[in-house]
Order: sequence, then structure tokens, then C-alpha cells
Amino acid sequence: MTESKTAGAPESKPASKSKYDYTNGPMPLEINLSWCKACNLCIALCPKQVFEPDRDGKPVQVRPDDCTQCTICWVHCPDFAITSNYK
Amino acid sequence: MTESKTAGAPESKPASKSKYDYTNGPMPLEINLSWCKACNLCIALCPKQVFEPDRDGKPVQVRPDDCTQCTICWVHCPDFAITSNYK
Amino acid sequence: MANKKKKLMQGNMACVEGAIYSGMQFFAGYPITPSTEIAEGCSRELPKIGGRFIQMEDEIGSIAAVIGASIAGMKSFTATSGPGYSLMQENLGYAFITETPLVVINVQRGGPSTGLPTKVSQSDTMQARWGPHGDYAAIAVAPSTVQECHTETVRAFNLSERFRTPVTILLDEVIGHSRGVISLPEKGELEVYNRVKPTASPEEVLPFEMTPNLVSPMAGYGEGYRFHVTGLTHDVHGFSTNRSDEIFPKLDKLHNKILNYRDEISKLRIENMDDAEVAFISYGSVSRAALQATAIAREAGVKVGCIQLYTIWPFPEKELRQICANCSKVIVGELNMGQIIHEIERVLPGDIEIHAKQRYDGEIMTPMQLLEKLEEVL
Amino acid sequence: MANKKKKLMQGNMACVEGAIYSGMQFFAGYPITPSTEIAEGCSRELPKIGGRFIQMEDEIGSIAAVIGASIAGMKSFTATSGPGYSLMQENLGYAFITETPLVVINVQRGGPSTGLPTKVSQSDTMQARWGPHGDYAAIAVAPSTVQECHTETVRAFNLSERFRTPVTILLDEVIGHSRGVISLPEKGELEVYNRVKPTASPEEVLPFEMTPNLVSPMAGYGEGYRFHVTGLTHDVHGFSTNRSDEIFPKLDKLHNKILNYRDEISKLRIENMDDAEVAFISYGSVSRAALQATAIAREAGVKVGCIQLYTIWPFPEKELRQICANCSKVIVGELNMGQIIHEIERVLPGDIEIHAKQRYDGEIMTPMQLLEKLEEVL
Amino acid sequence: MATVTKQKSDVVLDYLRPGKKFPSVWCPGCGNGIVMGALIRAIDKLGWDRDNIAMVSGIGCSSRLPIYLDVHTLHSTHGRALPFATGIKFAKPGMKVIVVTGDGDALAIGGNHFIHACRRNIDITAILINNNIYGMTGGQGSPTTPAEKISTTTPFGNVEKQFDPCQLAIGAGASYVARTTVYHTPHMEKMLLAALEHKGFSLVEAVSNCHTYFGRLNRQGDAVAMLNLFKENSVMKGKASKMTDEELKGKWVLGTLHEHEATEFCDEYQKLVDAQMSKRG
Amino acid sequence: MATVTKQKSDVVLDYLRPGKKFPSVWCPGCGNGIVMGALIRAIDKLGWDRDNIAMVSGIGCSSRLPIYLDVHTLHSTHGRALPFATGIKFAKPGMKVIVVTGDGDALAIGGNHFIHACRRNIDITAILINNNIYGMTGGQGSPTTPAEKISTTTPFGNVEKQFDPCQLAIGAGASYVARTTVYHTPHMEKMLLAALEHKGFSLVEAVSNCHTYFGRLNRQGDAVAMLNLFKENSVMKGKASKMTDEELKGKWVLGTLHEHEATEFCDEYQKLVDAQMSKRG
Amino acid sequence: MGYKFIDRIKVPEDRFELRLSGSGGQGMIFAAVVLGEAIGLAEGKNVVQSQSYGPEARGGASKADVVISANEIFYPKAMKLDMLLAMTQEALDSYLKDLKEDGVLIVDTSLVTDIPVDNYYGLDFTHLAKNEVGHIMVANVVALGAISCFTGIVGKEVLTNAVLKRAPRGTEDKNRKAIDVGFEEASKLKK
Amino acid sequence: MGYKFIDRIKVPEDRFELRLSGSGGQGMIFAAVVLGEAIGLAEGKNVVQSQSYGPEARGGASKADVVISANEIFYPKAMKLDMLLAMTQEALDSYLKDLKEDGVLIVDTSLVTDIPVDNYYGLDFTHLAKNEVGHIMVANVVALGAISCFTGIVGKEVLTNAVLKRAPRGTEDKNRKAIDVGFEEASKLKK
Ligand SMILES: Cc1ncc(C[n+]2csc(CCOP(=O)(O)OP(=O)(O)O)c2C)c(N)n1
Ligand SMILES: Cc1ncc(C[n+]2csc(CCOP(=O)(O)OP(=O)(O)O)c2C)c(N)n1
Ligand code: SF4
Ligand code: SF4
Ligand code: SF4
Ligand code: SF4
Ligand code: SF4
Ligand code: SF4
Ligand SMILES: [Mg+2]
Ligand SMILES: [Mg+2]
Repeated sequence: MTESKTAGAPESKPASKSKYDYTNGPMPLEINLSWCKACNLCIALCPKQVFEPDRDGKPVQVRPDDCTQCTICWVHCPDFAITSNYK
Repeated sequence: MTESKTAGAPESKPASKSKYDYTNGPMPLEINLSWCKACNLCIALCPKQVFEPDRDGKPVQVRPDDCTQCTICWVHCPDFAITSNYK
Repeated sequence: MANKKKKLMQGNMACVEGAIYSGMQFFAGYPITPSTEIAEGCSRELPKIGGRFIQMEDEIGSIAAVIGASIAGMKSFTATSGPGYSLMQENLGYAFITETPLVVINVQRGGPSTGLPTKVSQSDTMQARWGPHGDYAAIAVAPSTVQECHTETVRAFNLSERFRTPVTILLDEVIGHSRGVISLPEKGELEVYNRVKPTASPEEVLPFEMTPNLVSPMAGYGEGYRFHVTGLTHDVHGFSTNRSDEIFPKLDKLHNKILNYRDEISKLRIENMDDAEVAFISYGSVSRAALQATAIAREAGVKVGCIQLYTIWPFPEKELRQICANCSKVIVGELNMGQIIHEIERVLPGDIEIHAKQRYDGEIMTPMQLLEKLEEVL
Repeated sequence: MANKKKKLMQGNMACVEGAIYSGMQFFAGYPITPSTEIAEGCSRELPKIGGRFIQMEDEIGSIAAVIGASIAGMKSFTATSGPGYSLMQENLGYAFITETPLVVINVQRGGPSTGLPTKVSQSDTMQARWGPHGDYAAIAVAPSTVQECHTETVRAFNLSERFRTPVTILLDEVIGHSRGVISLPEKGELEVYNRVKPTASPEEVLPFEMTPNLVSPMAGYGEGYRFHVTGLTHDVHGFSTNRSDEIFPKLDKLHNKILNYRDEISKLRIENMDDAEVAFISYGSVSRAALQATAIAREAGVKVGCIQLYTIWPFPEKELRQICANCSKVIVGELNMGQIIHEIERVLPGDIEIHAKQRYDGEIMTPMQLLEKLEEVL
Repeated sequence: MATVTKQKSDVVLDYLRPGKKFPSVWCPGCGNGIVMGALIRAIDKLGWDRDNIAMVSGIGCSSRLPIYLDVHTLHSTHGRALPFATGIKFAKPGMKVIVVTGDGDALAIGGNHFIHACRRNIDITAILINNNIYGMTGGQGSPTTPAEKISTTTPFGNVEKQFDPCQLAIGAGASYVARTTVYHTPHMEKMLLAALEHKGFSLVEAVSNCHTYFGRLNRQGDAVAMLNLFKENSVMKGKASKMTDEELKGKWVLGTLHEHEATEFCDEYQKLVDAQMSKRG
Repeated sequence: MATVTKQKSDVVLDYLRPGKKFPSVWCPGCGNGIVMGALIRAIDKLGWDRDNIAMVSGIGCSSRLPIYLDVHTLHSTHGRALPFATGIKFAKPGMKVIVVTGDGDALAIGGNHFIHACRRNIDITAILINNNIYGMTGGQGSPTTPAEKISTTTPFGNVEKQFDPCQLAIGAGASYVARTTVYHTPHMEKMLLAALEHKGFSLVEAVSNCHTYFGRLNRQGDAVAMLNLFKENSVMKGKASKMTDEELKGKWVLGTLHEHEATEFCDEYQKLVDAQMSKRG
Repeated sequence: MGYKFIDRIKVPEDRFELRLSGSGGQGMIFAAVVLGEAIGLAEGKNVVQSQSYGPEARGGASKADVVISANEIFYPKAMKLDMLLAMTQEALDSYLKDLKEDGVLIVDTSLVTDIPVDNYYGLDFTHLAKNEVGHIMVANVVALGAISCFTGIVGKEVLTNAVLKRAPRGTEDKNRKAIDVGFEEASKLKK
Repeated sequence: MGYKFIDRIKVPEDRFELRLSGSGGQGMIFAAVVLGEAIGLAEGKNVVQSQSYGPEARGGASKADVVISANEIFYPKAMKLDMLLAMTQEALDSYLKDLKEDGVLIVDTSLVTDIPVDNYYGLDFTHLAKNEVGHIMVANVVALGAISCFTGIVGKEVLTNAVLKRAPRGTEDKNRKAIDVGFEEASKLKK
């Protein structure tokens, strides 16, 4: 299908630092794994490829620093499994 | 109401002879009095004032010669009580 | 002043007055002969008392709006006749399972289908018990005079509020359309029952709680108790369940909250039964003929009595068995092809002869027809 | 070749096969669990045989289209479950009064209302008799295995065509959804009945003629006989009437064309009743448990028998009285809170003890439950 | 005024049902009879075999119309004429199927079937006799009763808004939609003719008079007065397109209001059947 | 892409019903949950008292939505959410009443109530989650299933035509009509906000994915793939007005498609009550 | 089958039953309602008024019954009429058989011409309404005046008040006149 | 209340009852249908296959039963299981109690870890499907192969044919392989 457009491999891009610095703080997002149904929406829709799926298909924040808190992942999460740690 | 517009008194008009001559033949129309419900539609809508109501309100052809066979009375008769003798 | 309270009124309009007396504030309906005067009466009277009348797009919508309004907290009702009553069955089932108080008046006409729209009938009697799919216990009452249209409507509202359940008033065309002198009761003269509301704090209240009398207090929407209502079989919270240990109690509750209180619900008129050998059993307009026939036959020395059912459902089995204990024969008069007689056959002991006098041509049962039957069975 | 006729099939699909076997060519319906596979099956199979499948906007439209198609001359049917069946009641009444042959399959689930949509139930049994307003005589049949889904569907179509009347097939979720091995009969193996068509000239034919067997020959639209159909109570011409001498015969006809032929319609399975002291009486999936329980109890030396009702309506009173004549007790097993038991209480003599085993939590009745009840009443 | 029809005046009689009592049950002057005449003349022009016509109605004064006609007729339940007709048409696509319905029948209880018949584009012609009221049951408000008008259920004036049946049909996807009135009989005949000839679902809204209820309650006078109101307050579509909304208020716009080409339901289904049967065979 | 919402990410959690089991019954990735989130954020922006909100639904996957929300909720019968809601709103006009419904629920069995709610202009917001199929019962065709598409009751491709729910609502007289998709969440929030603020009947069609049935049967892939389809095949209204019909084929036009001022039903009725009661004294 | 009693039964004597019959537009129901109101409310008796309908709400022939009693009225419809008003021939033909042998029969002689009994009161209500009151529509009220006179079941005053209460404003004089005319013409005939 | 017999009753011996249980996506119903078809049509026995559903048409946990007998099958559901396949822990927890004492228990060891009995066959169907067949979706078919071996209720050939008849075209090899793998791995364990 058309997944590649949004879910494709991250392009190499200039190291642009996020507005939020997660290097030392908590992760950008809180994932409620017991509510997450591994639908892949957050992973595929994140414009910054912050996530990769774990063994069960649930999101892992592998590039936390790239997160811009753009909201896309959590407003698309049908199971309210994502909340931001930046409140 | 607005009845006067169509059902008002006949205006005086030049003696224009009808295309059909009923003077010696049958009347222009056949009225089935047992179906007629005296609704007054034919009487009011006839552009030539051919009818006047009888005691029961049913149409009588008082000016047969003026009938132009225009169809108006019979297509408006809700009870199919009028047929033309000119077929 | 005394005159002010007396009026000549149609049975249908007396139902409207009874509903208003009960505190009804909401009517949603769809016109149908011979019930239409109830809708028309509500459209005139409700605005005057700050109530609400709405003509819905059909009967399904009507009963739906009535349920919605009742859940919102208003005493609500609708009126219809056979075809509309048939259409309401699915949502009536919803009212049963959600335990929503409301009243439906079915002014009966000849059926099935469009049938005899302006003619009298009592052929929806069994439908009032078994119309919706699924299991539930139904309440239905049947007045027989204009005055009773008022009192039975008040009673119907009371029963519906008391038991949190829909109640059907079975009128027939003759009762609905006849005019009679009615004396309208003053406020306080008749009891008016209002649903019990919860008093505990919202956190503690279970909207479908199992109480000792099996009726759960019911808040209206917007009264501080946010709750969920569903037509799925549900637990005490109102949430759907597939668990046997929640389903059984819920369905038992629907039955027992009513059947345990039959005595409160049953109402009969008993005339001349003390020494009666034969009893007329009937309801609605047929009871008027039966009362007349009883009076006439007694004059002629016949030991006949008359039992009128005001409560049709739940069927007053115990009472009937008692009252008929000393009869040898009963004559069941109905304006249908045999409906309540099935129940009578079921509940009366085998040694009582059961005879039927049925009429179903759209005309009222006459005292003479009953008298002829009486002579025949004597 | 022998294999070709055998198939593993769901009960719902066996109904589709039975309908096609009967010559059904028209299905109109609206999806609802647990009947949906019947609609889906028809959508796949009907185009292949030149038949017609239409998904209507709702159940009211579905039954209306089915009636229209039947009057146009096609054997037609629909399938639904409780909520949809409730919605169909008004138009079912229309089919009764217009004497239109058609079949409705109600695959029962738990009610009332949305209830338990995926769970088994038999709680629409009384509705199949009393659902529509007005008076009429109803026919309903209840298969209990996949094979019987086929044969009872064929029987239902035959009865509907034979008596010019709607017939309900009461399935329950377990019967509809279970798969079993079915051997599909060859053409000619089962009787297929087609409605009698008029043969006289159009001028002479009365579309609702009083014939000796009370069934009027029925032309399809476009077959040279122009006639009128109405849901108003009508005379032999099909024109509405208010005359008692036309209304009585019409309504009597609706009853008697069926009740006079109970023997043709009744169908029961009777197992081990010769010397039985106790009898299980049941229908649908409960009968499978009852047969099993009977077999098990007989092994243990208990004199128990089993009566399965294939015909639910008209209720086989005479047969039951006969078969149970030598029993002292019966156990009525149902997946509801007590429905057909009302009829049994009505028709069995007072000296037979009647016990109920009811289950209504959406689960099937087990043989063990019946055996426990049996031990209890022995 | 409109042109003279060539129709013989007694063609109507020829289509009346033998054995049915006349005159009709309708009140004197009721527009239902006028529509019936126009419909017969249109059918007669088409020369259809009357054994091949099925006419279906619901419940209402208007729905009594088919009863008087010597074709196959089905007087169904309130609001359900269209699905009954759908069953007939789909079972026998060769038949001409006509539905006669009222504003209550089609748009109140029958609204769902109405929009679905429009959507499905099944080859049925529906004639909606719109008298803005429930006539049969004695004058209650209908979905086309205008705001503020009186009916027996809107005794203080209607607080609801009315449907425009034609706009509703267009929104639902109908492929032919026209409006006419019982005053404009030749126009009505023309609209009916076009609708009957149209392949797919067609709607003709025939504005009609119920002087017995609507007229009386709203002081619009008798049948004659109401027909004259229709005359005065109607504009043909062509002219209407040049008028402002303000000018058009309270007016009936008459004519073919919408028409589009679209495949027909039974045809499409037949193609599917053909494909499946040829696959099999 | 759309603008970043200011909404806190966990506002949704605050509105979830205590005591109700989570996660929801919906399939992984089902758009119903996305709509639910957007709806909560819109309500939260309005700052409504949740004790003053009634949310009503019919039967279907979409109709399960209200169950999860800590407001007054009524999960009614199939197709009947709008009349239930009408009863609540008319009885308590002060309450905010929201209906959540599916394409089957609103437009198949519930079509009549839908058009009448539009006509009546009662102050209810209806959110129609259109996934072009009956999800709950396992993938049968709905009135919005496009022609030729596969469902379990159109195994050889759908021969029927589909409703455009927005056009239908406009034809029926609705005073606010908008369309959005589950891909366009900020836009959805905006449309919902406008609809909730609108006085009178408002409809928001939320195009959504049922990949479990519609997607699978029509080879449109999983939730992600379907959301991307919504992205690719949507045009905002402004842009659409400059496109030809040909270009717009198969596209969803998003935005506020219709809006007009009109008196509201409960208000009008209240005026009547006031007049009658003051007459009485 | 043993016990015969029907030949011994008596029609209840505490009831007075009357029927107003005619055609749809003649206001028979209105007249019966007014009569019921007058007797039930002012005279303080029990009253049941009923009518029969044609198809759905409309219809041609029209009949309206009033049953009056000092006791509870059991059966709400007429059993054997004490009085019959027939405003059309069809009405007379249909209902004459329901009249007691000694019952009072009143006919409108302008429309009823074939009267198969000798003992009746004939008045031309239509004519009287038109010529004496000036309005053909009040023929039913003229008839009410006559009923008051012939039967004495309701006083003229009480009746007049009841009519005025129900009639549209502005028609008071006409209605008063109509009752007077009916009453007077009747008293000329009264035996 | 006198007659006691329940302690004397016997479970019918002509029935073989098995249950395939797991979660929604694991294809338990498909497997049961195939099994039913193989046994009913090819082996010529009577078979009833049934399942339970969650809310409306969808749902999480899934169980599918097959009852097999040479005689008429009265009761269509399992009474006491002769065999249970549990593909998830939840399934095992729910249904273990329905298994006869000497019944055959088969579990997918990749998902079921807590097995409260000693006597069972454990195979990692998920793993086998993924690694040996290359497709995690055929774990159910692998399990079918194992069932054939453990119970002998259906021959491997017949089973394979039944699977191939139902499976989508193009998946023949995969499915054949899956059955083989299941059968072989099972035979290694079979007691
Ligand atoms: C289910 C049902 N509900 C209500 C009715 C009563 N009813 C009969 S006709 C009618 C309205 C008819 O109005 P319309 O369709 O406009 O026809 P008209 O009489 O005005 O021509 C109603 C409400 C019915 N017959 N069936
Ligand atoms: C009267 C009635 N008919 C049919 C059904 C079965 N049913 C439940 S949901 C549904 C369709 C739901 O479709 P939609 O509204 O589009 O919701 P979705 O599941 O797609 O969100 C149907 C037909 C029912 N519950 N009640
Ligand atoms: S907030 Fe935006 S950038 Fe951050 S993870 Fe979510 S989608 Fe990616
Ligand atoms: S969108 Fe939500 S449910 Fe889906 S994978 Fe991400 S966190 Fe899980
Ligand atoms: S045909 Fe025309 S002119 Fe002649 S009477 Fe009729 S309306 Fe008048
Ligand atoms: S239009 Fe017809 S019914 Fe009316 S008065 Fe003329 S002839 Fe009579
Ligand atoms: S009541 Fe109205 S619609 Fe009905 S027949 Fe009379 S005028 Fe026509
Ligand atoms: S079946 Fe479709 S609509 Fe229903 S929850 Fe699953 S994806 Fe959503
Ligand atoms: Mg109308
Ligand atoms: Mg949907």
C-alpha cells in the first residue's frame, strides 16, 4: 500500500535538535502498553520516525530526541495509550 | 377568497360562436349526476361560464354554445362525472 | 364549583386529563385512528402547563422520544393503535430492559394489519403481553368508562413509576370515543406516585442496583448522577455483561419486581359473585355489556355474577381462582377470536366449564349476546 | 457422487439450501446477528440461480419487499433475529390478512432489546404466535439440527404455500451457527408444494374466494388476473368491507384454513414414550439436550421419554394430550423464562405435574441440567 | 393557460375497476381525483398493457387512489408502499410499477423508504400527493405542513419546519424529480408522462388540496379557492430561475426540477446474475 | 500538515468513564477511537459541564463510543439514537445532546430519523462515523458502500449507489453540515467544535476506517494504509470548488459544506409555551 | 340447556336512549354532544354519548347516540331507542328497527319522505332553519329545540345554554332562535 | 424426591469431543471446520462443529468444538472433552476443567507457560509455523497436524485434503508443509 510515504525509512537529515531535550529527562511520551493494541498508527504516522515496533508491534521510542511534540501520534492513537510527558 | 377571479359573474362579451354547434345536437358534455359530488370545480373553472349550479350545487349547462371543448372542466372533475359528447 | 369539576368528555380526552393529573409533562406520538384525540388533546393542553408535545415521524420515533424524555426525568407517554403498537414493540423491549417508566395507550381497533380502522376490538390483548421479543414481565390495564379512563391512566402512571417499567393501557375504540360525564378529581384526591430518586452520593449509587423490592432508584439526566443506559443485558452498573451470574439476576429482577407484587397490581370489579353459579369474565367495553347482562339476568332470577379485569397483565390468576371457586361455569366475553380465554383455561381448575362469547366484526358486544350465551350454557 | 451431496454446513446455510430446494427465488433482508449468514448465503447463491437478493434499508422494508415479491409470484423469504422480528410484526400482520405465503426465519438470541446478541435463546416463542396486533392463526416450526434446518425450511415453504400464510422458522443461535454434516436431497426426494393458481377465466376468479379448504387460488401479478390487495378487512373480491357478514367469514377463514388442518401441520419427535412415566417436552436446541438426557437416563434405568415439537404453532394440543396420557409428570425445557409451558399448562389435564427447567443466561441447556431436574422431580 | 390535451374525455372511465363502487370515498372536490385522472391519461398515452402495471400505495386518502384502477393494485401499510413496490419490481422487472403516496405516507413514517428508493434508483415512479396535512386521520400536521400553519396537532401554529420533498429526493440521489399541482392538470400530465418514461426512480410531487382539513383550518376556503391559490402561487421553473429567493418565498416552483442519467438497480443486478450464471453454466 | 493543537495529550483520560474496562472493544487501529479522542478534546475546549452532557448512540461499533465517556450516555436501539436524543433534548433543552452513529445506524435503518432531525433543526450534534460498511455485524454493505465495492452481502461487487450523507442532510434541511476524516484529526476537532457550538441540528460526517472488514475485503490494507488513503483522496472544500466533477470523483470533500441560520425547534416550542402560559395567567 | 329465562327478561327501565341520525355534514354529533352536556352537567344525570365512524376519520352516514340514566350506565350504547331523530331517508331506513314500539320518532320531512309508521312527528327542519333562522346549517339545533319539547328530557333553557357554550362566538342569536323555532313548531304538533 | 440415579449415569461412550481454543486471530474456527469436514465427509462420521462468539460478530477469546460420533449426535456441544488444544494461557485456564481426566491436552508452549497438570503434549506451534513453514499464520494448521498424530481421529492424508480444499489458492505448499511439521513434531512426543 502507501505506507512507505509516511512509514518509510528515515531520510538522512541534518542533526536538528528538538525544542525539547529528552537526553537527560524522561522520554517524550508515556506509552500505556496495557492499552496499546499494536495498531501501528503512531509508528507509521510520526513524521520524525521516533518509534520502532517491539516484538509485539507496540511502539518503542527509539529516537526520542527527534520528537517535536507535534501531537500526531497521540491524537491518532485510537486507544489513548500515548500521553506526553511534556505537559 | 379568490373565487371571484374565475367564478365571478360573466362579463359581457362579443357574441363569438363556438367551433362546435350544440344548438340542435346533444349538449356539449355528459354529466353523470350520480357521481357528481357538487364540488363546484367545473362550474368555477370553466373559462366560458358554461355551467350554473342546480339546487344541489351540481352543474347545469346553461350556455352550451359557449363551450369550446377546452377540457378544463373534465380534467379537473375529481369524480370523472363529466365526459364530452364531442368525441 | 362542583360543576366546574364535572365535564362531558371522550374517553381519549379523559386519558389526557389523567396523565396530566399524574404529572405527565411529555407526549410524543404519531396520529392513528382511534387514538388520535389523545395526541390532539396533548397538543392543546401541554403548552398551557409548560409541558411538551411533539409529533414524531413515526411510532418508532415516538416511543424512542418518550423513553429519552423519561430517562431525562419527565413522566412521559404516548398513544397509538394496533399498527403503531406493533411498530413500537422493539423499543418497548428497550424500555423493559432499561427499566424505564412510561405509559403507552393502545386504543384498539380491528386487526390484523389496517383491518377495521374505525371499529372496536380487543384483539391486542395478548400482544400487550408477548409483543416484544425476549423475556420480561408486562403490566397492562383496561378501563371501561370515561371516568375509569382517568383513574386507570393515573394508576398506569403510578405502576410505571413504582415498578420502573412500561405500562400499557388497553382501551378499545368504544371506550376511547364515547363521551361520558366525568368528575375530575382535585389535587390530592387520587394518589400520585413518583419514581424513587437516589439519595446517596453519585459515587455510591449503582443505577441498576439490586434493592430489596428490586426497583432501583432512578435519577434523571443532569441531576448529578452520570450513568449509562443500554439495551444490552447489563449488570448493576448498567454495563453490558455476558456473565451468567449477572444475567440471571437482571432478568429475574425484570420479572420479580412485578410478579412479587401482583397483589398491589391486580384490580378487579366483582359483582354478584357471592352466590353466582355462572360468571361473566371480561374487560374493557365488554364488561359494560356484562354488567348490564348480569343486572338483567339477576332480575330474571338467574344466579350469575360478573368479574371485570382492570388489570390484564400480570394476569390475576390467584384472584380468579378464588373468586370462581364456587362457580361451575364461566363465560369469557371478548371482542376478539379468543385471547384472554387462553389464560383462563390455563389458571382455572379443570372442573369449571369455560365458555367463550366472542365477537370480532368491529361491533360492540351487546348485553343480549351475553344473555343468549348465558341461557345456552345454563 | 454420494459424497457430492454431503456437506459440512452451518444451520443458517442449510436454511438457505432448503429455501433454494423449495424453489425460493427472492430474499430481502437486513443483517443481524445471529442470522446474518442467511443473508450472506443468499447474496452469494441467488445470483447463480437467477434469483434475487436485496439488502433493504431495514427489517420493515425487508418484509415488505418479501410480501411484494410473493404477490408478484415468487417464493420469497427473509431472515432476522429478535429486534428485527419485532420490527416486522406490523407487516407480518399484513401478510396474514392478505394471505401472502412467505417464510421468516428468526434466529433467536437473548432479549429483550439488544440483549445478548451472540448468545442462544428461545425467548421469541410466544411472539411468534402473538406478535402482530389483531387476530390470525400463526404457523411456526423449529428445527434442531443442521439437517433439520434444511427439511424444516422446505416444510415451512410448503406450509406457507399450501395455506397461503406466513410461516416463521424459529431457530436458535446454537442451531443456526453449529456446523453439521448434511446430505442434500436430490430433486424430487422431498415434496415441494407450490401455491395453487386460479384456472378459471379472470372474470370468474375471486381473489379471496371461499373454497372448500378455505385457501383461495392465488395468481401472481402480471399473470392475467388483475386483483386488489389491501390490509383493510376485505371481502372475497379483496375490497374493504365493514359488513359483519363479510368480516366474520374472512377472519374465520384466517383461522380455520389452518386450524382445520392441524393434523397436516403438527410434527413431533417421540422417543421412549411407550412406557415413560416422565416426559421431557422441548424444541430447538433444548431437544438435543433432552434426547441426550433421555438416552443417558434410560441407561440408568429411568422410565423417561422425550417429546420434541417441530411444529410450535398451531400448538399440537391433541397430540400432546394423547402422548402424555400415561405420564404422571412432564419437564418442559426452554431457553427462556417460561413460554411454551403456558400452553402446556393449558392443554394437559390437571393431574399431570408440570415442571419447568428454564435457562436464560445465553448458554445452551445441557443434558446434565435436565438430568438433575429429572432426579429432582422423580 | 396551458395547451388543450388531445385526450378523449372518457378514457378515464375505461380504466376504472369493474365491481368497485363509485364515486370515490374522497370529499367533494378533493384533488386526489384530479391526480387520478391525469395519471390515467398519461398511462393511456403510453399505451401500456394494464395487465403489466402494478400500482402500490400506503395508507391515507391519497393512498386510496390505486383501488379504483383496473390494474394490479396493492394498498399496503402506512409508509411502506415503496418497499412493497421494490419487491414487486425486483421480482418482475418487466412490470411497470407506480407508487401513489401522500406527504405523511411518503415523508413521515415512510421517509426512510423514500430516500432509499431515490438512492437505489430502482425503476419506479412515485407520485407524492402533497396536501400538506394528514387527511385520512382528520387533519394533523405533516412534514410538509408549513411553519405557523394550523392543524389539529399544531393548534397554535406549527413550530416545525417543512421538508421540500423535491430537494429531499435530489439530496437522496433521485434521477428524475418534478413538481406540479392539481390546478395545472395538463402540466401534471406532462410531468407524469416524463416520469413514467424515465428509466430509474422518478418522483412527481403533485401539490393538492385538502380543503376539508388544511383549507378549513387555515381559512383557505373550498376546493375552488385552493386551486386558485395554487394557480396564483406557482411559478414555472424557467421563470423561477430568474427570481430571487425573497420573491420565491411561499411559491411552488413547478416543472422538472432535476434529471440525471444513471444506471438502474434491476438492470445492474441482472448483469450480475448474467455474469454469475454464465460462469456456472 | 494541519496546525498543532494546543490540547494537552492526557485530557482524554480525564473524560474516560470510571469503572469501565479499557481498552475498548474495538479492533486495533479502528478509527472510532480516533474520533472519540477528537470529540473529547472539542468538548473540553468548550468547557462544558459533563453533568450537563447527554451522549446517545444506536447500535454498531461506532455506537459503542459513548459508553466510554463519563457523561450521561444512552446506548439505544439500532437506528434510533436521534429520536431518543430528541426526547432528552426536548425534555431538558438545557442539556447538550450529542449523537454518535454509524453509516448503517444513521442512514440504513435510521434514515428516517436522520432526515427528520435535520428538518426539525433541533439543537443536537450528530457525529456520523462513516466507515462505508456494517462493522459490528461483520462486514455487510451499507448505504455508503460505494458501487462495485465488496462486502459480505455484495460478494460480486455492490450494484447499489451510495448516499452522500452530507448532501442528504442538506436536502433534508440541516443547518450545519461538515465532513472530515480520521486522518485529519486537527481538522476533525475544528469541525466538531463548530458543530457543537452551532445552534440547531449539526452533522459531522467523520470518514473512518474499518480495515477489519471494508479494508480487508477491498484490499485496502490495514489501518495505516486506510488513513493514508483518506489523506490522499481528500480535498478541502475551498480547493474542491475549483475542481471539476471529474477531478472530484472518488474524493472526499472536507470542511463545512453547508451552514445556514434558522430558528431552533426547542426555542420555538418554548415561545409557544410562554405565549400559552401567559394567556392562562 | 335447561334453564330458559330470556323470555322473562326486561329492558332496564331507568334508561332513556336516543339517537340522532343523518348524513355527515348535518352536525348530528355536535347535537348529541350538546344534548349530553345539557343533560349530564346541568340536569345532573348520567350520560353516555357515542357515535359510529366510517372509514378512518371521515364518512357519509352519521349516527350519534345518547344514553341517559339516573343510575350508573352499564352498557354505553343504545339497546332499544326511546327516541329517534332521522334527518335523512337512509338514516330512517337503517335505524327505525331500533326504536321501541312506543318510542318517539322525529323526522325531517324535507328529506325523509317514505315513513312506514303512522306515529311520528314530522317537521321540516331544513326549511325551518333556512327560512325562519336564515341559516341552513342550524337545522340540527332546530331539531334539538323540537326534541326538548317532544321528550322533555331536557329543559329549553338548559339546552339553550349548552348550545351557546359550544357554538362559535357571534352565532348566539341564531342558535337561540333556532331552538325557539324548533320548540315552538314542536309544541304545535305535540300530542 | 425419591429416585436417585445421577450417581449411576455414564457419559456416552460413542462420542469423541475436542476443543480448539485460543485468541481471535489464531484461526481456531477455521481449524475446527477443516477438522469437521475431514472427519465428517471423508471419514464418514457424524460431526457437529460449533463455536462461541463475543459481542455481536467480533471478539477476543475464541473456542471451537468438534463432536464426533458414529451414531446420531444428540447434544451438539461438548460435555466432557476428550481433547483440548489451548493456544493461549487464557484458553487453557478457562477450559482445562472441561477436559476428561484421561483426555488429551495439547498446548502451544510459546504462549502457554503455566500448565497445572503433568500429562500434556507441549509444542511451540507459533515458533514452528514461523521457523519451519515461514508463516506465523499457519500455527493453527501445524496444530491440526499434531492433533492428527496425537488422537488418530483423522488421517493425515484426509486432513491435508480438507485443509487444501478450504485454504486460499497459492497456499497449498505452505499448508501441506504445516501439517507435516505438526505431525512429525508430534510423533516425536507421542506416548
Ligand atoms: C402504522 C400506522 N400509523 C398511523 C396510521 C394512521 N394513518 C393513516 S393515514 C395517515 C396519514 C396520512 O397522511 P397522508 O399520507 O398525507 O395522506 P392523505 O390522507 O393526506 O392523503 C395516518 C397517520 C396507520 N394507518 N398506520
Ligand atoms: C433492529 C436491528 N437490526 C439489525 C441489527 C444488527 N446490527 C447491529 S449493528 C448493525 C450495523 C452497524 O453498522 P454501522 O452503523 O455502520 O456501525 P459500524 O459497526 O460500522 O460502526 C446491524 C445491522 C440490530 N442490532 N438491530
Ligand atoms: S509527538 Fe509527533 S514527533 Fe513526537 S512521537 Fe508523536 S508523532 Fe512523533
Ligand atoms: S497508536 Fe496507540 S494503540 Fe496503536 S500502536 Fe500506537 S500506542 Fe499502540
Ligand atoms: S370544456 Fe371548457 S368550455 Fe366547455 S364546459 Fe368544460 S371548461 Fe367550459
Ligand atoms: S367537477 Fe365534477 S364533481 Fe365537481 S361539480 Fe363538477 S361535475 Fe360535479
Ligand atoms: S380529507 Fe382531505 S385529502 Fe382526504 S378526501 Fe377529504 S379533501 Fe381529500
Ligand atoms: S469491525 Fe471495523 S468498525 Fe468495528 S471495531 Fe473493527 S475496525 Fe472498527
Ligand atoms: Mg397528506
Ligand atoms: Mg459502519
